[in-house]
This record gives sequence, structure tokens and C-alpha cells, in this order.
Amino acid sequence: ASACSSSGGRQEETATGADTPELTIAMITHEAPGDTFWDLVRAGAEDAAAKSGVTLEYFSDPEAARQATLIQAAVDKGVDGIAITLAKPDALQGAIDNAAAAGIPVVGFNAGIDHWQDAGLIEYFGTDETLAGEAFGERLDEVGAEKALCVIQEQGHVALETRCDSLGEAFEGESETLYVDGANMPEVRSGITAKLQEDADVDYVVTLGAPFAMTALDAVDDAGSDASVATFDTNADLVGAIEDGLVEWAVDQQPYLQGYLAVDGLWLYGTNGNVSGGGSEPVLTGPNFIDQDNIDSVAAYAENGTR
Amino acid sequence: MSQTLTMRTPGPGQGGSEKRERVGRRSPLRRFLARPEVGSLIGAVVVFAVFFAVAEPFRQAASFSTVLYASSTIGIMAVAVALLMIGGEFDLSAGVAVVTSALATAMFSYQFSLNIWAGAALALALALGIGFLNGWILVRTNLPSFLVTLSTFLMLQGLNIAVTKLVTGSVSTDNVSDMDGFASARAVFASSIPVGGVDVRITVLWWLLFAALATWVLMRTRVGNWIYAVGGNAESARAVGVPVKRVKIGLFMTVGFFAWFSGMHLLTAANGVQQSGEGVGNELLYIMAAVVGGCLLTGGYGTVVGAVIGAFIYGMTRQGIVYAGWDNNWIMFFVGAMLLLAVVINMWVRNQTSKR
Amino acid sequence: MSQTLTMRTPGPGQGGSEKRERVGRRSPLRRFLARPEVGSLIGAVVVFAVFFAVAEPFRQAASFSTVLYASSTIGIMAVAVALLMIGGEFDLSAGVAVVTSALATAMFSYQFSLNIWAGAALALALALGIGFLNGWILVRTNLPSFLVTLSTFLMLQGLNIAVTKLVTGSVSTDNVSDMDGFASARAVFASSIPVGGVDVRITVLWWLLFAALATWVLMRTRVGNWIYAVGGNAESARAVGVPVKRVKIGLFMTVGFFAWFSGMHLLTAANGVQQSGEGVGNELLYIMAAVVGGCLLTGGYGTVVGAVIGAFIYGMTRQGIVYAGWDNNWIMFFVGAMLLLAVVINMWVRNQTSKR
Amino acid sequence: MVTLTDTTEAAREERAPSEPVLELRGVGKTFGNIRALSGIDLKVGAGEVTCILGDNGAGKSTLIKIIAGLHAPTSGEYRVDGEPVAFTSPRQALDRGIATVYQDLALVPLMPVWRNFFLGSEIRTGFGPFRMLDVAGMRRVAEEELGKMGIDLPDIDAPVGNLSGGQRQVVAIARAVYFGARVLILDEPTAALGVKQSGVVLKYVNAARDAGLGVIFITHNPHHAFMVGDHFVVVKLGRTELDAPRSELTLEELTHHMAGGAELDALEHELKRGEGEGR
Amino acid sequence: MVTLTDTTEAAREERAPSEPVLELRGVGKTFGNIRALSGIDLKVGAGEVTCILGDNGAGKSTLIKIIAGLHAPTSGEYRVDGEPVAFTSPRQALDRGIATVYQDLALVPLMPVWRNFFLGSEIRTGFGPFRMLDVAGMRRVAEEELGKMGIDLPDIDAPVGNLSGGQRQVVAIARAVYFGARVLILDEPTAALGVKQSGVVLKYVNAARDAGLGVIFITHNPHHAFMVGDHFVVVKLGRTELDAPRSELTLEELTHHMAGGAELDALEHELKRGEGEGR
Ligand SMILES: Nc1ncnc2c1ncn2[C@@H]1O[C@H](COP(=O)(O)OP(=O)(O)OP(=O)(O)O)[C@@H](O)[C@H]1O
Ligand SMILES: Nc1ncnc2c1ncn2[C@@H]1O[C@H](COP(=O)(O)OP(=O)(O)OP(=O)(O)O)[C@@H](O)[C@H]1O
Ligand SMILES: [Mg+2]
Ligand SMILES: [Mg+2]
Repeated sequence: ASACSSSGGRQEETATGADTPELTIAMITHEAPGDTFWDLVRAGAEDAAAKSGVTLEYFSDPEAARQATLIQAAVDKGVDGIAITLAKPDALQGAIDNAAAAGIPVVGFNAGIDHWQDAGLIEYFGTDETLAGEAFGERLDEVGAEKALCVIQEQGHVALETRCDSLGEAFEGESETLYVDGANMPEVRSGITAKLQEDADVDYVVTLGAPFAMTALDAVDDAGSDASVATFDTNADLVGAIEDGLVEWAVDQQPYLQGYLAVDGLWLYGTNGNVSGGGSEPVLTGPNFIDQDNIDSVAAYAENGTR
Repeated sequence: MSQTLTMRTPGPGQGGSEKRERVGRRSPLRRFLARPEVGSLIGAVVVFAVFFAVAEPFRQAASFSTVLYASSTIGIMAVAVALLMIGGEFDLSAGVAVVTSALATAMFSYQFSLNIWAGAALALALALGIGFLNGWILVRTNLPSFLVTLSTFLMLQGLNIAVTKLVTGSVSTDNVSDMDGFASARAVFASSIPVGGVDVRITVLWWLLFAALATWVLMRTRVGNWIYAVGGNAESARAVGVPVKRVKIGLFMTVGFFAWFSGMHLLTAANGVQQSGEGVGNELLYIMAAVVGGCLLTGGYGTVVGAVIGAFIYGMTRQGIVYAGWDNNWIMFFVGAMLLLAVVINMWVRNQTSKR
Repeated sequence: MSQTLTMRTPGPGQGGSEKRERVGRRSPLRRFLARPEVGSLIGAVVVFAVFFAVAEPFRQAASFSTVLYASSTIGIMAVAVALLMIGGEFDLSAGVAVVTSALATAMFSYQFSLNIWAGAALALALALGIGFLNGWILVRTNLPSFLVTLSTFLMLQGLNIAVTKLVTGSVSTDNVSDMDGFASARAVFASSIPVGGVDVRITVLWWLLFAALATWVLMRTRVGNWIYAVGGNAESARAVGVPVKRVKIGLFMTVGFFAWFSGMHLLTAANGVQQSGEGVGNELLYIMAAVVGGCLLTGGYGTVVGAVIGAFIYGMTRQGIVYAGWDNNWIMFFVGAMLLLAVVINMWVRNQTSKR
Repeated sequence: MVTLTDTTEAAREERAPSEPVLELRGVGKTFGNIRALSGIDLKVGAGEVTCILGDNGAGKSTLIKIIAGLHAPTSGEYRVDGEPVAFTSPRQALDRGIATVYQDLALVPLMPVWRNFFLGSEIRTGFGPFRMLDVAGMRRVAEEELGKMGIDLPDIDAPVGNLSGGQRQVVAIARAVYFGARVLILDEPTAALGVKQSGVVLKYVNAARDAGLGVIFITHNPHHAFMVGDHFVVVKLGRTELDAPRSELTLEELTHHMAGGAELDALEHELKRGEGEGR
Repeated sequence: MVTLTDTTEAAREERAPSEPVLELRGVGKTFGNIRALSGIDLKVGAGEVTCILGDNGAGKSTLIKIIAGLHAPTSGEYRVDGEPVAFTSPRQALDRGIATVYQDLALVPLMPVWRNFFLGSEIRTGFGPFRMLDVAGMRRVAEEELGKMGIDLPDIDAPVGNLSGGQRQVVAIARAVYFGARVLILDEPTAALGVKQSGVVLKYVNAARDAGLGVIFITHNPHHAFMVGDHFVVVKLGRTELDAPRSELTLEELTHHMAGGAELDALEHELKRGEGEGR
């Protein structure tokens, strides 16, 4: 599948963008390294950068104070634009202000839909975790679910907690939260198993990341429960699982698109002064349901690592 | 030599009287209670009783099997970590090394289109190599194991993600579940065995087997003697001719082996796909299991059985909270409180016995 | 007493000759090199040189100020952790205790509508209380600090999130940036001060001040003497009348104080909102800084200056990688490799000096 | 020390046994199931050297650890100046002027010699929160006191762990002598010492007695014991076997008791035979 | 041990000095800037007891650590049976039959007595991968060997850390005696021992000599030294000050040398005066 990539579009596309000024863009997220979701974000960002002849520097730290320091470092370097995830807006404010003072445009993506304007970002690409959670809850109602188990793989993570909370609010049935240690798959598995053994009423297991959906399937098996599994976010394996009907659906916020648009937005702003959403409206990338009905349109891209 | 030096003892009467005069009677019970792992055993019993009382589902055999499984995934590594700790060192890289092994098996197999077992063999060589390197740097530089294994930890953490991404283009490996040998590997590392109506995960049996083996090595072989000596006082051990460096390197390689084993379980249990960002933080759980079980962080003291009990306490607590249906927000608090409860009971038992 | 025992010395001639005959000349340079923190200083210089060479932005004053800031946030806690470690213990709960203090300040102030400083005072009492509890359990039960502080760590981690959710209904605190006293608190804990054209974060100054103060305490006060003794050999220290328990509890409370201070910085730097799930893992960074700086994990040896340098090495590495633009996926690998580089150089320097 | 002449009996008889500074009554101590001591009575008067003698493992060190406040006795009574005490820490004993040289020395190996010397009893200057160690003074005193005992260390800043066994012993003794105000306890102080240093220690014992201190002196060397002791207590298997003033003993009797009474004869006999056979 | 009679000079002279088992030539050792030893020559023959004497800190322990393979010398040559060796570990010395009792004993405090006894030289039964410790045999031998030295421990399973100082010493000596095949090195073995136990150790030294072993014996007690030594080496400030066979010395001369030669007279004088002043 990757045979043609050596002669791929990168060089050609770089060539096409050669007439615009060379920009350096820093992308700084709250990723805890090693999450498939951010793979897709980076893939989008890199593709956009390659296409526009942008030098992309990607850094991440889940701890807010250190993410702020990373932004400060980008300001020190004097990059031409910064794309950030605004998961913990208050802690980043100082660094954002410093960027503004240095005349560096900052865009937001993925998290912070409620805060990006106050924070002084020029544009925002992403979805709203609240919207996504609510959509998920409504979908649960549609399929007649009665009790959902929302599995959070990192306790205290703002976006994850928001998803479960808003899911719970929109969902008319009962919903419960289970915290597991995402760095320890066997424990995720036995934790979900234990919960299903303890509470036989659970008929939907909701995971907040694609790899955990796969593990939840095993746990459902182990517990001898007949609960269904649905999830937020996708990866290649999960697409296969939806194709096979193992996982009911996934709520997709199109991480590739988020990464792509964030870089592209900065490039457009830097080379042409464009502002997506006019500086007042966010550019939504989801939520978008992937299930057996539309999986075929996604599967091919998932294979490429872009969906 | 001893034969040539035949001399009379200064009369056995005097010696015998010392024992009679000064050593109080000590019941077998008391002797049992003074063993290093018994405190934690009683801690385990208390934790078990707590959950047995408050959580109805905890009482079922199937639940117990889940608890055992959760304990075994920590417990298998805890066996090796306990050996290492008795030998006076510890290994912060143990958690991510497990993931490294799983990633390596998957990537070797997939990239070279090998049988899973061949990939596993290469991964085993890698895991042992990492252990060797840890030990070798340690004995060469005399640095504390905290520093050496912390750097290995950080480096492996980075390598896991970076190399996986480099090789597969994503932070998880390609799926190897359809490759030759996967089914048999899965049977060995991640199957379930029905025992009296309940499915018991095979890792539980491996865990007990490894614990028994390690206990035998520790108590009944020369190497075991050396491990205690090296941990208790490396200088003295060296002075009487114990190959301190080889023992330490061997211990790190043992941890490597167990990491490989756990990695194989991880990979086969996850249907042949391994996420590269995992394993971080587990090293503390392994160390915790060993220490709760009575191993001294400073080395030279402890048992493998204790570490097994320590892992079991953790497994019970973590799952028991779920079975008890306690407010999930408080989960870490409860885990911490249970840990404290278990070790305080442990300590209290030990004090009681030494006070007689 | 010494006055009543007046006896002649056995002639100074003999003693003097020993010095002359057996003690080789030792240059001031060599004496300097034998200090515990000098190895890490040279490690720091090497790391600095590496990044100075490869990362153009690293050479600017503004970048250096950011590096110092990143170092100071770890370094302030590392000062306390180094003191504790010299006293023979360590504290796994230090990372989350920082967040606990920040959360407590915000919640006390908001819920009781207090001036921030009043909330901070309550939080300080809490932080000192946590430190006291750690120390008290430790000296009462004689449990290893690993276990005691691991349970505190888990409990605080749980409490941070659970209590925050209970009180505020979300995983972060309510915003207190518009409350009385916030501006002045911010000026004290999280402002910037222009020094020669560059804004230097105030934490950098606090860091250096605390390090100087701690060094003075350690080297020039009675308590400092006791800290070394308690860490070096608690039994001996007790035998000559050092109040071992009070020293240990005091050290844990010192960590509590610094956790409070760092928490205040966190809160004020984050505009008065604190996330409850943070801080996990930082405890290892603090310990790392202390150990890289030459503190022995087993206690009784090390300096605060070393810990400062250790934190600086970490800050340089972490930020330097960013300035050099190295790949994010490899970041942990580079941090680990730099750490190993720094400590191996450290060790090499020390060996060279002791070989003379 | 062979060249040290015994003090005349007359000189010793002169001084009347004063009111005891320390007194133990029926003291016992058990460790788990080991009965280390039982029913020990002991009186230590001012200006008097009490030698405690006994086999290895007899319980001598345990006894002095009780006196020094390091262990609490499990039975019996301990009085200082006639009033019952229950020390919970060695600090309290030190504050009462009871200074001890432990057999395992109680030094902190990683700390410099002078810091060890003053550990727990540091000299300070300044006032209020600025009270700090008088480093120069402490170094000077430590160097002087060690010098008096015939040890001139190459480097007073060297960690104690680098000293030879005997040098460490001297540091511990010098410290106790310097701080011992009323009672000085020495647990096998001359064991690791050279002939010259042993002589110096014995001199110190004499001088301390003459300065009115009570001294408890543990040794396995009957010569040393007889040279300085006013009073001899032999402990065997945790019990007092002999408790006699100097006037009731000769060196030979003492040696006899130290080697375990009647058993000595058998041993002596055997030794001779062993040698005879050997050649 | 006062009652131990000196062997007759005649008996000693009989045995001709054999070819040396160990030989040191111009050996030196520095620690950092401390010159612990320089230019030491030493020969140890089979069936011969070499006493090494000297002040505290003279370098005796350093010397025997070099012989035992624990330290490498920084200069000079070390020969065993005439061929130069460079031991990198004590194991190699042990394999050559050189067994050592270190001054700091080299015991592991947390391990049971019998495990310590056999540490590094365990007895095993079984074969192949199933070779395991002969626990019963090891316990029995350890108990027996300790019994021979007059120590009957309450519990052979007790950790060494719980023993009294003298009991620990005996464990270390018993171990070395049991394993020492050709050369037995004893660093101040009688320092912590009671009169009886000291006697037993001296008997062992004699017996070892008679069995044809080379013995190196370090002590501060001139009586002990003179009772068993064939050859005396006095080390001072890291250099050999005296190297003489027994025939050329008397006990008085030896004591004189041990106390540091000429300085002794001054000290003796002062001691007497000190006492005179004291009373
Ligand atoms: N902490 C302890 N735990 C258990 N047993 C102990 C402890 N300390 C001492 N013992 C035992 O108590 C007994 C007396 O020991 P102690 O150290 O008092 O002897 P000692 O008379 O000082 O001997 P030595 O002359 O060899 O120093 C010994 O049998 C010893 O094993
Ligand atoms: N590891 C070391 N590092 C530095 N100096 C050392 C070390 N070991 C010994 N020394 C020094 O070397 C000298 C000789 O010490 P050694 O232990 O050999 O003396 P010794 O003759 O055995 O004395 P003693 O009779 O008191 O046991 C001493 O000055 C000591 O301080
Ligand atoms: Mg004793
Ligand atoms: Mg010595």
C-alpha cells in the first residue's frame, strides 16, 4: 500500500507552494504521547504543511503549565504561527498573550470551543465536546438503550469528562462513569469486566477512544454480558470492527481535518490574510457518526491512516 | 582444611545451657507470624473480608476469577521485580519494557513476515538485551538504579512511540492476529481454562508457576543465596567471593524475561494490536506489590510469595471497588486508603510478633 | 567536663608527621571537583553546550529565560525534595500535593468568599498538615517512605478530583482571578521582572532564594547537621540524641510548604483556575533532579545546589529539544538520553577526582 | 597497656563509695523470644570505675544501652540520683550527663569527623533565627580533642567512613569524654585500639574518675580492667554472676571469672594438650 | 589469653622457613590523596604465623585487603607460589586457598547465620538445573563449626545482625578457618572476643600453622601476638618499620615497637606523671 509513497505528492506539492513565503508553524497540543487520535491530527497537519511548503513543528504535553511553556518556547523561536488545543484555557492565557505581543497569530483547534474568542485566538477548528456528547446521548436514546457505562481512561481529563457529562445529560436512560487506567490495558479490560459483572443492567458500553473500544469488546465477552459497544473517535482497527458489526458506531470529530485546517488556516492568514469563520464563528469538524451504513466511505481512508 | 583442624569443643554443657536459659518458647504460630510475607497475607485477608462483606458480586466465582486475572497481570512482573528488589535494585523501566516487548514482537513479525514465535524470539532477545544493558550500565558506573532505569524508562517510552510511528506510520502496530503462530501464542499467553465451572485466565496459572519457581530459586539454590547477599550487603558479598556484578545483571535480565512474557500476553490478549503509549506508571505498581509483600526497598529482605500477595491486594482493591459500586470519582482515594490499611495491618502484625 | 580533664597531648611532632608523610598534595581545583554537585554541574555544562550548538533559538536571552522558568517550576520543589532525600526519605505525593494546594486555595477562597490570601493561608495549613501526616505515619509505623507516600499519592490523586467535582461540579475550580488579593498573589507568585531587557519569571528568583536558604540551613545550622545525620544513619543519630522523628516530620512539612508555594504559582499563573487531574508524575521529576544533582537515594549525602543543577539540566533538555525542533515522538527518548549523558559524565568526573 | 602501673590499693580505699548516681534494680530485657538480660542490679557511684565483664553475648551491650536510654528495660527499675526514670530517648540520658561510647560507635559514616563529633550537641553562635553553627570553633575543638588522644587526622573534613577502625573508635571516645558530665559509659573502647591509644584511653578513664565522674567500663582485657576498675560486675547469660569491689579480688581471680569460672580450668588444660599434640 | 603458655623457642626453630606461599614486593596503595601504603615487602611461608602489628590507621587492613584480592595495589608486585597475580575479585584469592576474616567481618546482617557461613561457597546437591542447596548439611556444619569455637547460638536461623559483636566475630572466624585451605588471614580477630573465645582463636591459629597453613595475624595485643607469631612485621604510617623473626625479638621489644618505638618512653613517663597528678 505504501509502495507509491516514495514518489508521492510531497515534493511536487512543495514545489507548487514554492512561490509563497516559507512559514514555520508550531502546533502544540495536550496529547499524552502515544494516542492514535493524535496520529490523525498530525497526519492532517503534516499533509497541510507539505502542501503549503510550511515547516511544521509539533509538540505536546498533557500538563497545562508545561503546555504553556511549550507555547512560550515557540514564541521565543519566533515562529510564524501557532496552533494550539485549548483544553485548559486559563493556564495557557499568559503564553497566548505573549504570542500576541510578539505579533504571532494563534489559532485553536480540537478543544476550547467556548473559550477561543475570549482567549484572543483568531480562529477555531474543531467540534464541541458538549455537542458530541449530547449527540451520542441522543443516539443512545434512538437505539433504545437503558443503561450506559461511560469509560474514562484518564481521570480528570477535561475533554473526556465533558463527553461523559453531556452524554449523561442528553441520554434519557441511566448512565454511569467508570474510571480505568488507560496505560494498563489488562486493567481496562478487567475493570470493565468487573463493572459488567457487578451491574447486569448495562446494555451500552461507551468508550472515549478507539483502542479502548476494542478492549471493551473483550471485556463484554469475559463478563458474558450482552451489552453493545459504541465509542468516540476512530482508528483503522475500529473501522474494521464497525464493518464487522462488533462496534455499533463511532462519533468522529475528524481529527485529520482539525489538524489540516489548523495549519491551513494559519497559512492562509499568513499569506493572504484570510480568517476562517470570520473570527467570530468556529469551524466545526463534527460530530459525525460512523456506523455500518457509511463505513464503506471511511474504510479506504482509514487504511491510509487519514480517517 | 576443617578436617585437619580437629579440636575438642569446649564442652557442650555450657552451650546447651544458653539455649535452655535464655531462649523463650516460641510457638509454631509465632514463628509463622514472623515470616516477612505474613503481615501482607493478613492485610490481604482483611481487604478480602471488607469487600466480601460490602460487595455482593465479589462473592461469585466468576468475579474472583476477574480479580485473579487483574492481579496476575501485575503479579507476574512483581515476581521479577521482587527478585530484583531483594537483590538491592529496582527497575523503573519495567512498565514500558513490557510494552516494548509486545511492540517488538508485533513489528518483527509483521515487517519481516515471520511466524509470531520467531518474532517473539527476536523480541525476547531484545528484552533480555535491555535488561542486560540496565544491569551493565549499573555495575559499570555504580550509578544508583533509580537513575539508570529512569533513563531507560524515558528512552524506552520515547522509542516505543517513535519507532512504532516510524515503522508503521501510526502509534499502534499493524494487526498480526492473522499471522502464523498467533493462535498458538494466544493459547499459551492469553487463553482461559475452565476450572470447576469458572474460566480462569491462563496468566493466573503462569503467575503461580513463576512465583513457585522463583521461591525455589531464592530459598533453595546458590543463586538465591547470592541474591539475598548482594542485596543485603554487596561489599560483604564481594569480599566472600560472590560474583556481585553477574548476579545484578542476571536479575535485570530476569526482569527482561518477565517483561517479554507480559508483553506477549498484552499482544495476544489485545488481538494482535499493540498501542505504543502504554505501560507508563505500571512500574510503580510492580514495586508497590513487592514492597507491600514485605520486600525492603534497600534490598536483602523479602519473599516472592509476599510480592504475589501484594499484587493480589492491589487486584482485589481495584476491582473490589468496582464490585462494591463505590463512587467512581473516589477510586484512587480508595485504592490509596486500602493500600495504607493493608500495610499498616502488616506492620502491626509484625510488631506484635516481635514483641512476642 | 572537658576542662577538668586536662592532659598533655602525646607531643605534636608525631601527629604532624602523619599528615606530612601520607597526605598527597591536593590542588584547590581537585577539592572543588570532589564536591557532590560538581559532577552534575559539568553534566549541565555539556547539555548546555549541546543545545547551544544545535539550537539557534536556544542562544537568545528570552529563550534562556524560558528555560530558567521551566527549570524553576521543577526546581523549587526539588529543593525540598533534596532536603528530604538527604534526610533519608522521599515523597511520591509531592507532585499531586502541589495541585492539592492550588485546588484548596481556589476552593477555600471561592466557597467562603475569602480574600485569596486567606484561602492561601488555609491551604498552607492543609499542605503542612499533609506533610505532617506523611511524616507522622512514617515515624509511627516505621513503614518505608515509598509505601506511606505512595498511599498519600493515590489518596490525594483521588481526593483532588473527587472533592473538586463534589464542590464545583466540574474537574476544575471556579475562577478566582477576580477575587480580592488575587492581583497581589499573582505579583508574588507568578509575575515577571525585567532584568537587563529580558523578562525573568519571579519563580526563578524564588527558586534561587530558596536554594540559598536551604543550603545555609543544611551547611550552617544545627538542623542541617541533623538532617545529614538522620539520613546517614538514623540509629546512630538517635543514639547521640538527635530527635530523629521530629527531624523527619519537619522535612515532610517542608515539602508541604514548598508544595503550597508551587501550588500558589500554578493557580496564579493559570489565571485563577486549577485543573484537578494534574501533577501526577512530577514527583519523579523532583526526585530525578535531586538524584542527578548528587543526592543519594539512601540518604545522608547530597546538596541542594546539586538539586538546583539537576532541575536545570531537566529544564534545558526539555526546552532545548523544542528549540532544536527535534521530533515530538522522540522527546522522551532524548530526555532519557540526556539524563544518562549527564549522570554518566557526573560519575566519570567523580571517579577521575577520587583516582586523583 | 602493659606499662601502665596499677594504682595502689591504698589510694583507692581512701575514697568512700558515694551515693550512687545510677542504680538499676532487677532490670530485665527481652528481644522477641530472646531473654538478653534478667534481674540485673547495678550501682554506679561518682568517682568510681565500674567494670562490666562477661562472655560474648552475655548482655553487656544491652545493659549499657538501657542505661544510655537507647532501649527501655522490659522489667525492673532504673534510678538516677535516687529518682526513678524512664528515658524514652538517649537525649534525656545525655541531658542528665550520661555519655556513652557504643560498641558499634554510633557514628554517621558519610559525615565529616567534626560534624560527627558534635552531632546532637552542636555549638552555635548568633541569636534568634540566625543562630548558626560555630563551624570554626567546632572544627578546632574536635581537632584538639582528637589530638589529645594521640590521633592527628590528615583531614578533619574526611567522612568518618574513610577512617580506620581504631581511628573511628577514638572519635567516639573523644566525643563521649568531651560531653560526659557525670557518667561516662565505654563499651569495649580499647578493643580496636593500638597499645598506645589504649594507654591513652585508660589514662582518660583514670582522669575521669579523678574528676568525680562515674565510669562504666566494658572490656574483655582483664589487664585493662584491673588497671582502672574499682568495682567489678561479671555478667553471664544475662544474669549477674559476680558483683565485687576491687578489694575482694585479685587479677587472677578476675581472669578466672571472665573466662567463665570453673570452665577455664578445663579449657586451660585442653589448650596445653592441644599444643602438645600439635608439635 | 594469660593462661596460654608460649611454645618453646626450640620447637619453633626446628621448622625451616619454607618457600613463601605469598609474597609482596614494594606494594603501595593510595586512596585519592591519601597514601595508605607504600613500598611494603612481605613473605608468608607455609606453616608459619606472620603477625602484622602497628598503630591505628597504619595501613594493616589495607594491606590484607590487597592480599585478599579486595583492593588492587596501586604499585608493586604480588606473587602467589612465585608467580605474579593480579586478583580482580576476592573469589580468585579464595580459589587459591586464601581465606580472610575482615575487620568489618564481611557478613550480611539480614541473612541467617548458616547462610552467611557458606556464602560464596555453598554446598549443593542434585545435578544439572536441579542442583540445589544442601540446607540440612549446611546448617549442621555451621552449627558444628561454631560450637567448636565455643559459641552455641540459640538459633542458627537468626539473622547475623541480631548477634552480639563477639558472636559475629566468631562466625566470621569459623567461616574462614573452615574454608581457608592454604593461607588464613585474620584482621584483629580477638578484638571483640572474651578471654575464653580469644583462647579458642589462638588455639585455632596454632592448629592451622601445625596443619601447614600460612597464617597472617593482625592484633593490637602483644601477648596474643607473641604467643603465636613466628615472624613479626610492624607497619607504621604505611611503611614497614620492622620485619623480624621471632628469634630476634622479646615480648618487651615487641611491645615497645607496637607502641611506636621511642615515643613509648615519653608516653610511659607521662602516664606515670598523669597518675601522680591525678591523685
Ligand atoms: N536487637 C536484638 N534482637 C534480638 N536479639 C538481640 C538484639 N540485641 C542483642 N540480642 C541478643 O542478646 C544477647 C546479648 O547481646 P549483647 O550485645 O548485649 O552481648 P554483649 O555482652 O555485649 O556481647 P559482646 O561482648 O560480644 O559484645 C545476644 O544473644 C544477642 O544475640
Ligand atoms: N576507602 C578508603 N578511602 C580513603 N582512605 C582510606 C580508605 N580506607 C582506608 N583509608 C585510610 O588509609 C589509612 C589506613 O587504614 P587501615 O584501615 O588500613 O588502617 P589499620 O592499620 O587497619 O588501622 P586499625 O588498626 O585502626 O584497624 C587510614 O588513614 C585510613 O583513613
Ligand atoms: Mg557488646
Ligand atoms: Mg584495620
